[in-house]
Amino acid sequence: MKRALSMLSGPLGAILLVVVLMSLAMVVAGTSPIDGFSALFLGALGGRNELGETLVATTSLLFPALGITLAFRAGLFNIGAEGQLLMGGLFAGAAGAAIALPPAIEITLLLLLGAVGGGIWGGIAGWMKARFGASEIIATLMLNFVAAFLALDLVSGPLKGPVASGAETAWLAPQYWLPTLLPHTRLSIGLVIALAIAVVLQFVFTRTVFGYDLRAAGEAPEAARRSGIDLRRLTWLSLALSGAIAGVGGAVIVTGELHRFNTQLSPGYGFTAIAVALVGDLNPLWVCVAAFGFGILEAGGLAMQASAQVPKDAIHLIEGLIILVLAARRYVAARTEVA
Amino acid sequence: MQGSAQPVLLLRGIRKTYPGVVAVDDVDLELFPGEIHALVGENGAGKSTLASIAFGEVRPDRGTVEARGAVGLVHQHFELAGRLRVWENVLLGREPRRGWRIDAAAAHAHVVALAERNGLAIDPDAFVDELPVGIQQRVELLRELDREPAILLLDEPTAALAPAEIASFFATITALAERGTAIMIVTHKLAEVMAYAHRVSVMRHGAIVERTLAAQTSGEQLARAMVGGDLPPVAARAATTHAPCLRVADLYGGDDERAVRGLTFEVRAGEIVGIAGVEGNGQSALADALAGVIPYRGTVERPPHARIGIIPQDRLAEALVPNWSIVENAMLGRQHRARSRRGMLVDRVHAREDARQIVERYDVRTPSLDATVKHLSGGNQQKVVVGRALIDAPSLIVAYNPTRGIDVGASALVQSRLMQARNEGAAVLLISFELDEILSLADRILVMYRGAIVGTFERDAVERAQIGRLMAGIA
Amino acid sequence: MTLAITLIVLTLIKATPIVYAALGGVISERSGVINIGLEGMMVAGAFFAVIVSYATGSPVPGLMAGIAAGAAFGYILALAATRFKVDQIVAGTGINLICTGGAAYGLVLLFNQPGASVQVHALGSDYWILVLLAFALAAALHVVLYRTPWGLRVRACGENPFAVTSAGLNPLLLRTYAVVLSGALAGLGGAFLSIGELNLYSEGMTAGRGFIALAAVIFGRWTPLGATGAALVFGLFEALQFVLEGRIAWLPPSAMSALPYVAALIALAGITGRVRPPKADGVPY
Amino acid sequence: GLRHPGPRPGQLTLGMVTDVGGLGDRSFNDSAYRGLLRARAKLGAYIQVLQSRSAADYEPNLSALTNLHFQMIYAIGFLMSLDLDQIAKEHPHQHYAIIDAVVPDPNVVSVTFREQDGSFLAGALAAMMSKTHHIAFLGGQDIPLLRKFEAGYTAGAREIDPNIRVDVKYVGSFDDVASGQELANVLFDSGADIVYTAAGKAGLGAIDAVKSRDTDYVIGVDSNQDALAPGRILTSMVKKVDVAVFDVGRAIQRGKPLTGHLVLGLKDGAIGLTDFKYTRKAIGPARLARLELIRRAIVSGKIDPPDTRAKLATFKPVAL
Ligand SMILES: Nc1ncnc2c1ncn2[C@@H]1O[C@H](COP(=O)(O)OP(=O)(O)OP(=O)(O)O)[C@@H](O)[C@H]1O
Ligand SMILES: Nc1ncnc2c1ncn2[C@@H]1O[C@H](COP(=O)(O)OP(=O)(O)OP(=O)(O)O)[C@@H](O)[C@H]1O
Ligand SMILES: [Mg+2]
Ligand SMILES: [Mg+2]
Repeated sequence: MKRALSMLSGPLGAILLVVVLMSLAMVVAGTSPIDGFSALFLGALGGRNELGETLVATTSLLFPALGITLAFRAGLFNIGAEGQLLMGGLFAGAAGAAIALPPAIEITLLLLLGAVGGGIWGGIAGWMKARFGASEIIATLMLNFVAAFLALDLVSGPLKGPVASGAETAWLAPQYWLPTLLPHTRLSIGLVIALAIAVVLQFVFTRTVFGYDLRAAGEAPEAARRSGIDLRRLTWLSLALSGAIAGVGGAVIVTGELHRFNTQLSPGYGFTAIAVALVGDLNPLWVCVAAFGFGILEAGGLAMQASAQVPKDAIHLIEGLIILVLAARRYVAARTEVA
Repeated sequence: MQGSAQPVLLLRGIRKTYPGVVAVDDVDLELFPGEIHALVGENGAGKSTLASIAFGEVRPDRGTVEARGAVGLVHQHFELAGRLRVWENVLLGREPRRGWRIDAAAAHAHVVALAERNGLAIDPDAFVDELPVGIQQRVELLRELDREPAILLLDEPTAALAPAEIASFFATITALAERGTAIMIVTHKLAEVMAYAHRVSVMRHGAIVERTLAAQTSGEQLARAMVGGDLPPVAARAATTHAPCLRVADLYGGDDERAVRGLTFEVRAGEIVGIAGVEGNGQSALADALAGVIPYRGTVERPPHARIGIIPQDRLAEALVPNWSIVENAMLGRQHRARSRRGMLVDRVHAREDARQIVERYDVRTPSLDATVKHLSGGNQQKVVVGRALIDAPSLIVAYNPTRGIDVGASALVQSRLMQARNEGAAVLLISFELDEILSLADRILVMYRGAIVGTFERDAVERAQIGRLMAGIA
Repeated sequence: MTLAITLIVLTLIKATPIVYAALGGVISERSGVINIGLEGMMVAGAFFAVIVSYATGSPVPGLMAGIAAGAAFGYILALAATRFKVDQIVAGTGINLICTGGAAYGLVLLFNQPGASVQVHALGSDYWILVLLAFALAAALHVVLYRTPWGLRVRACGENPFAVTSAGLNPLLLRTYAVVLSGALAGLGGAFLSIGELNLYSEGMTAGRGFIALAAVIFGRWTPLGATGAALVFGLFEALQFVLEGRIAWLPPSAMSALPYVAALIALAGITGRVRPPKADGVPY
Repeated sequence: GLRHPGPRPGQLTLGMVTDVGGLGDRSFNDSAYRGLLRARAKLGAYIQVLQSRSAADYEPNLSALTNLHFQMIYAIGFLMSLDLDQIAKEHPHQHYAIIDAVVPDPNVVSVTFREQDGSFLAGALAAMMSKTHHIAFLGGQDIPLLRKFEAGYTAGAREIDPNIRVDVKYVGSFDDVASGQELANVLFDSGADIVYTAAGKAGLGAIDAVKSRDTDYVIGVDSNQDALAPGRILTSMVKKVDVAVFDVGRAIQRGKPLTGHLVLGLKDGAIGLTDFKYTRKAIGPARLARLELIRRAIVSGKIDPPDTRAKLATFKPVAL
């Protein structure tokens, strides 16, 4: 029994539990679990193209998850990554359609503009918190909606591409597309940028004075204030940086996958990323691992819906179960240690 | 008095280990109805852990706890609901009712009567988190007193009480014991032990190393038993030059109840200025204004590049990041100083070196430098705070009850370090509710009452009785 | 009907589901558990209300089922937060995903069609009772929280669960009750959407109202009446948007839709002083 | 590659990519899917549907089906037109179809509908039935596609009653059912007694709203929605995306793939009103006869319903 429990307490055990639960659900639905799961995994890892798609989803989740990680570590509850991602994408898309510079310069500029767009959006919430003491939870949440409507208005009107049929900007010329990482897939070097940001973030947290201040503010604000940290400055700065990271993510989607800005560029990455950041324990390196796990689910889920008649959002069910089981696992681990 | 009575609390073979430490090591202890049992020992000896085990809050690795009757515990770091009123905290779980609703009037009256009966003045309608630490302590005490448990465990209940309050507190405790309550009290104030306790147990390194009747021992004997030797002598006062350092003039600030109202004084280099007073007379406002964390009116002048070392009043909330290691905490407040950084990076070598020095110089009992601060004993946390404030040889030190919760041995050490700092030319502002501490350290004593200074005494012209009267607002 | 009456009626209707969920948020957070899962619990309430109304052919059992489903997910959150000591935000996020994903899956399983359920028996004009009930509950919860022993204990739990232990009570039990109640209220809010206002479950029908409710909790400073007031303000702006739609030609169409959120932001900046959550909100015990 | 049961050799293979509305939208995605199901039943086709969660999914979904060499790949909805254009150029030998948009590649058949035809009829019927001389249009989002519905409807109403008041509102979304309902109520309360909804799932809210009203009507859209509130849905403006999908598939099977731009309207039977199963009595033979006259006028080209607001502004009722 004890052996069994300690087996269950590993991450493998957690995944096993989810598989059992999901299999039950599939049997109820009249699908063979073997078919369902093989579709999921083959769809996520079964080939170069599939792996590419999984890593594309990983990348799209990783940027907002890292942004969220930064804010959470500073004690700021940023649930506005979705809006920040969108604004980053909007800035990059609008500029990319309008400006023509040498490719390397332009691509860099577009990514920076993405950071600016997301940074402004996060910074507004940060400024409101620092200046008026407004709750960042509400501010970032509301700004999500505002971003969505603002983007819709802009790309339905002034920024609308000449031949665009939906609400989207004009397409970027191919020389401004983010270089591909894995040939014959949509995977761009955005993944490398995301991983680099993760490493930098980890370095900032553990090695820099700014990171020290940020973590102090997050852990014990009163002690931090008395230690000479300017909490107001730190607040707006953290939220702006957090938004900037998510914003680069938006720019990567625009320059790397979509090649234009479209209001529907994210199926809710900014919200799923909250789970990614938390499952990754707010540690940038683990967040990368968590993002890959969620990437498998996102990409595999799409494949699963194709073979079994499973609706596209049903993958959330698996994601939710995994989050709960993984989180509860620590408790089981602690208990078996005592026993 | 235990005579033939049966023990109401029986601890047998209790052992509790934490990673790297044996907090409680094979302890047997019994409490009899009607006795006041003092538990003393160095910081980190395992007193709080033992009390928590007896209360049932912490599960021992080994051993049994038998209690006959309800057990109450007043925590060292008390557990109150901050944004509830005093009476709500005191009567939580036993609210007087009228029908299905709480009878607030009855509750209020009940707490007023309770406070009066026990000589602990309190405003039942105040919100707990707006009260100074010392008064919060009373709330926790009142809660337990009102529950009248058969067994009452008190973990440093007097650490934040003024001398007069301590006397009335012990009157209450003694009366309780006389009515048959079994009382165990953890304290570092050996005078209290000698005056009020019946039996004493001394803990060292998790074990009880001595059990005796209070009548058969003395304060010095106890201290030696605790420390395992003689107390270190406090450093001698040396002659210093008195260049001006801190000048405060017409200082106003703080919230109404406990504000400072027109403070004017000076602390010169090489002197210790003691602020004597009863808690709640504006001391927090003064310390916060000097730390620059509350808005104030008036002048605060100090030399342009003075390094300041601050020991705040609430170690867990104001001075430490509880989830961090000693090393990380050792830098807090110093992280922007040249020594702690290399450009934008944290200087990890110096951080560890400084932490090691604090642990060594202040005898912090910890399994390692990387131990999480919240897992240290209360006194050891305090030592980290004190050590950090003094490590950079600051030219100005603001110390607020620096030895609160620190054992006799370590207190002597801390006082010694303050004295050394003074001798080396630091200006020290010592705010303390322990008149003895002020009397032994200060070169000059200012008595604070209702936010203003009502008396000034030079070291060689101290009149203890007069100070006491001024503190009480009588003179 | 005049425009003003339309506006008032619409405001009440739009505010009602938010009021329910926000009351749930207040009670949960007052006990020290952050309920990010409100949205999911609303989805569960909306979905199961429809299923049971479909199965029984009557909306009242549906309503009960909606409440029960919300409560069940409340219990899961409580269990996660108290017994398993899972980070509350993680648990709430997980519950949101499970509920939205589960409902999507359930639609296919039960109705063999993705997207939306078939139409079922709804409360019809009786849903007004639920509108009134929401506001009555707000007042009742206020009395319970501030005037009864249970309310005091719950609030103490949210401030410092250890203080509750010291007083000889069990904070885990108190929190569990509070969070289950919270889920039941959110479930009722969801059921109001699906078989009160409408007569079917459709994916995305809660449209973030659970999160708006969370905002209302903060706006209302963690008090039942405050949160209700905030929910009414959100309802008003939603209603305004309908009444004004098409009337102000120079405004781009989606600017109208953004109105409630922009208004909330401006109000947020206008609220002076820091809003402080219960001290132990989100702190595991 | 994906492993799945896969088609038998020689089996007709049809693949479809939905837009972000996805299956269950009660609109063209569902309708197209019905066409695919019919192709499976009648033509023995092997079918596969990929749903898109975001705009970034269009391209990979289209590519996935392309790599699997489906004989015909349907892109459902105008949102995908540019993605399809790009992929179609890269795979000139692959056949594609797009609904509701025009993609000018030789290997793509574009299918659009003259929604204005059916909407015109709906508007005319509404004007004949209105007792308050006040009707309304409730759209999903204010986009060109929906303006075809709006313009045709308004023109049809003016054809009958030049002074009629036609209120126009947009929900701002195709899936916010509750908002659809509130807006319909607002329109009814302001005096309109007939509301034409073209709002996807959000339109279901309007249908719900009309259930508790005895004298008002809703006109449904896309599929035959008449049975959702029998007697209270005057008719539905049906757009037979399923027929088009089926026909395109059958042409492939027969080896004569359709190409170019198919504009399907009233005269092709791809657009029209339902058979008034529940409302025939209430409408009465006189109005039905007049409606039939207008229908013939549209088929014959005598009436050309406007498909934009600009054309609506210059639209002159034709005296029949
Ligand atoms: N939760 C914990 N985790 C790890 N170590 C702990 C924990 N609690 C206490 N300890 C360790 O147990 C030992 C005993 O601590 P305890 O708090 O009982 O000391 P104490 O005698 O009350 O000291 P003080 O006089 O300073 O309050 C210390 O070394 C402390 O670091
Ligand atoms: N809310 C309270 N409840 C109980 N005792 C208190 C409270 N506030 C202060 N005291 C105590 O009452 C005594 C006087 O403190 P108080 O705060 O009243 O001083 P003060 O600020 O000088 O007076 P005042 O507030 O009237 O100006 C002190 O012993 C203090 O510890
Ligand atoms: Mg202790
Ligand atoms: Mg005072």
